[in-house]
Amino acid sequence: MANTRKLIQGNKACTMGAIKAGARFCASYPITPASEIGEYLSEDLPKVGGKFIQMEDEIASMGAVIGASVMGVKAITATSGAGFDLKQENIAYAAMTEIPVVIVDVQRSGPSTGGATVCAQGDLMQVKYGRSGDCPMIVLYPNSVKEIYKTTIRAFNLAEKYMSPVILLMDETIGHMRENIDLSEYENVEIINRKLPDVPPEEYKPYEPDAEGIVHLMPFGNKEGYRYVIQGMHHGADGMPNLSPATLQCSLDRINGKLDRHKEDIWEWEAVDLDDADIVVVAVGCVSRSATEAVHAMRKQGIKAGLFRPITLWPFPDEPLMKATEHAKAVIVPEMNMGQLVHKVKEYTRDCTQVIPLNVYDGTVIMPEQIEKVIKEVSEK
Amino acid sequence: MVSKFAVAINKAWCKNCGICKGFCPKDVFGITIKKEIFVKPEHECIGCRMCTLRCPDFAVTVTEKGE
Amino acid sequence: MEQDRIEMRFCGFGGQGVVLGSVIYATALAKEGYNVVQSQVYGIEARGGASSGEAMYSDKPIHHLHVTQPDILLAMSQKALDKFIDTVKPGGIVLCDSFYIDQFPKRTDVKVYKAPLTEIAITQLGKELFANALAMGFINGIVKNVSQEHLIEALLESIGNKAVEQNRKAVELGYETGLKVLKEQN
Amino acid sequence: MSVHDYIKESAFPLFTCPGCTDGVVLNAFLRAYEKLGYDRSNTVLCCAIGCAGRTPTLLDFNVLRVTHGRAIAFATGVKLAKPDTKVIVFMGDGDSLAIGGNHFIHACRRNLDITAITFRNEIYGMTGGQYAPTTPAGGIATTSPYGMIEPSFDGCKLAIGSGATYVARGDVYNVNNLEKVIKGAMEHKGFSFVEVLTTCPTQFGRRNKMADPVKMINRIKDMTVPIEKAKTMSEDELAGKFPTGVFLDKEGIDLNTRYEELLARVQEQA
Repeated sequence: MANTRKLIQGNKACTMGAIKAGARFCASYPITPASEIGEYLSEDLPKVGGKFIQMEDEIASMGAVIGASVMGVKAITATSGAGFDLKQENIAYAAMTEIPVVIVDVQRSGPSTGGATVCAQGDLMQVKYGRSGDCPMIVLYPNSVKEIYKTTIRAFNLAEKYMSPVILLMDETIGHMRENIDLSEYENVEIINRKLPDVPPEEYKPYEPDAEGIVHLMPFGNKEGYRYVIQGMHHGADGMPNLSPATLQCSLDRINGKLDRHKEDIWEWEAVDLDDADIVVVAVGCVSRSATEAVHAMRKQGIKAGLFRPITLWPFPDEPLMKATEHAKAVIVPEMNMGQLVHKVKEYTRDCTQVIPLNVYDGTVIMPEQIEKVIKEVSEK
Repeated sequence: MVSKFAVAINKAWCKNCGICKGFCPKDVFGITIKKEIFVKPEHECIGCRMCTLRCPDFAVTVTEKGE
Repeated sequence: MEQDRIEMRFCGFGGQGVVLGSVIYATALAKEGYNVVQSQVYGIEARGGASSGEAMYSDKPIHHLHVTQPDILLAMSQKALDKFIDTVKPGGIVLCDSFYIDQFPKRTDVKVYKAPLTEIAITQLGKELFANALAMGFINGIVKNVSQEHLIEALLESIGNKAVEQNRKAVELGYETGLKVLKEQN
Repeated sequence: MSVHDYIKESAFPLFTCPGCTDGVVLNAFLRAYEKLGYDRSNTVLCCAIGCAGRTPTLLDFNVLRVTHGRAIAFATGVKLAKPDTKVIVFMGDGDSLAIGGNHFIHACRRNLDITAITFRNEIYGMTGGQYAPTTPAGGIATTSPYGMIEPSFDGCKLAIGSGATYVARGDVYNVNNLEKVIKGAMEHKGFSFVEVLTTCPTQFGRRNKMADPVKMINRIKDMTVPIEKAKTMSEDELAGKFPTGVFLDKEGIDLNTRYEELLARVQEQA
């Protein structure tokens, strides 16, 4: 059998997934450890007729990708925590105006400049809560090079399907890692494109949702004569500014409700040895790989450990987590920060279940042995 | 002499800022005691249309009679 | 293979191309059909100090993120050797460029092979630049975990069309050096 | 067609204060647009926050109204995504010269083929009268109660220095010239910039003894001098004056043209 696997870097896999998903525009600003994404796209987008531009700052790059998407061109930008801070205002704009874009956050150690090449998982809360107002967000969090490729495609699909920005959260370690992977199974992967209006221009209300709660925004520059305003103020179905109580509530319900309503479609998670587990590890991103090894090692020693790994971080897969931890006596949450995911886990586990945080934030990745130690301690109690 | 131009103010849009009156070369516009701008009945509009260009509210129109 | 996963570390000083070396070797291992994870740890030490790249391979899926206990360590500088020698797995293999290293490991539980890689590159290939490709061949001459064909392919893929013949020669020369050292030392 | 065919009558009366001349600029833009015979299906208006930024939403166009200062950044994506689109950006002076200054100078440098119009009313109006980077020396604002001590920005000089290829100034007194320079800007291939002297009777006027909208426009009339005449005047005579007309109209390869060349080159190699 021919060896169809290739050694590919995580950040490269992201760009390959983006192009596969139909992205034809990228605007970005250099920042370690995400810079390779802009570099690869500056080389590869022109080959497929797409464009890359390095904007003057993070804010501008976020604005430019939304501008491109308004014209109907799928667009992506990439940054790291400190740059993500700057992108927030325009990410909120995309959420409010329901423009699909994909934003990659390859995390590094923060706050502030922190450590550019230091692995950390400090942005778990920022990607969801960093913006003003009740701003909805889809955040996906792959843990391998292959999964980055697949999840980038999924990020675009969800963005177009639900008319929402989607954040692809990554770890420095996975972004810079190379793994040999076979992508041939994704050759015919489903690519979703946004729905266009099904009413003539004179009847068109851009922000009138369909039965599924989704708006159909006609790309600007259309020849069919659809003319409307896209703007970040609260707006009614016609898109015009409107601050009436009914409109405000309606607009917040619409942008948040569409994700809530379709959460089961958006949720993705991995279960490792969960069926009879009485000790459940909940981990995301690179830490989940160490957790997988730890769980396998514990099973060999007869300890009933399992792993629940949210791949969709936001909206948080609360019901699946509750089910996964229903019979657990303890839940261990290893993460490379001072405790973020653990709060969500506590919220969605039974009060009688012990939730044990394992926090490493010295820049070293959490190794399987560190998780194994906690599992053993718990199992011996 | 009666002007051959009809001057109209869209009262719903006019904010009575007085710009049309302030720059009219023929004194076509008047102002009431309530500070409301109006078109004088017997005006001598020459159709320069500067009022329509300077009205910030798109409220003034000048048309040639019989147009 | 006796164990689940073989870990390799490539270290030296910044500019010797050890990270690139780890990518090349990982590519060759991938061509062999193994599951491969290549990675590197960045740091201020990457410039001038000890620089390091890593590769892991296995027949099974690899979840591990970083090399912790290398089975094979290539050291291209004294500083890098000193930094990583204690992490080598007992029974592991340590390969030293004796051009830059004169204090060799005192550990008795590892096998040490040495050759003046950089000197060979300078005297026989005309440039220190080729020491990296030479080291790749040297590793393979000792541990023989990839085919020479795959190693050369991997090297050429990563460097493009630059000095193809000399690089190919460097890998071959390194390989022969490895075989010779192995014979002499065993 | 008349300018009224391009406005959303349902959105009128304009939200602006009495005597605010933002609408005068819109009117001049629409006249220029109509004369050029452009197609609205090929046009995107970009704007952002503040009074000037809101006005285009009342026009019957595709309008992308974005975050404060970022209109040019969004417009960059719009223009690169669909190069045949006519993009006109409407900004306030704070929008373009303060918070959005970085985007402004880089769009000039790139010679992005869009038209940017800055409404220079010398104040932050919508937020309640704080000083702008254009507030004149000594000008009173809610954040300069003792008078403005900072020098002000000249948008035209900034644009010229940053690489724009068409730079002009108009004002709301000389509305025919305003229409002419906006028309010239839209016809131009490359980054075209028009700085328009406008008036804010409510926030600037009232605090600076000019609450009367007519008085404010007369001030603009006194402040401006045609470029041709300015060339004959001494530095002393020009102090405090704003030359109006076209400062610069030169050819230059715009970003999209360069990009199309790049695409052709890359795809030929492939």
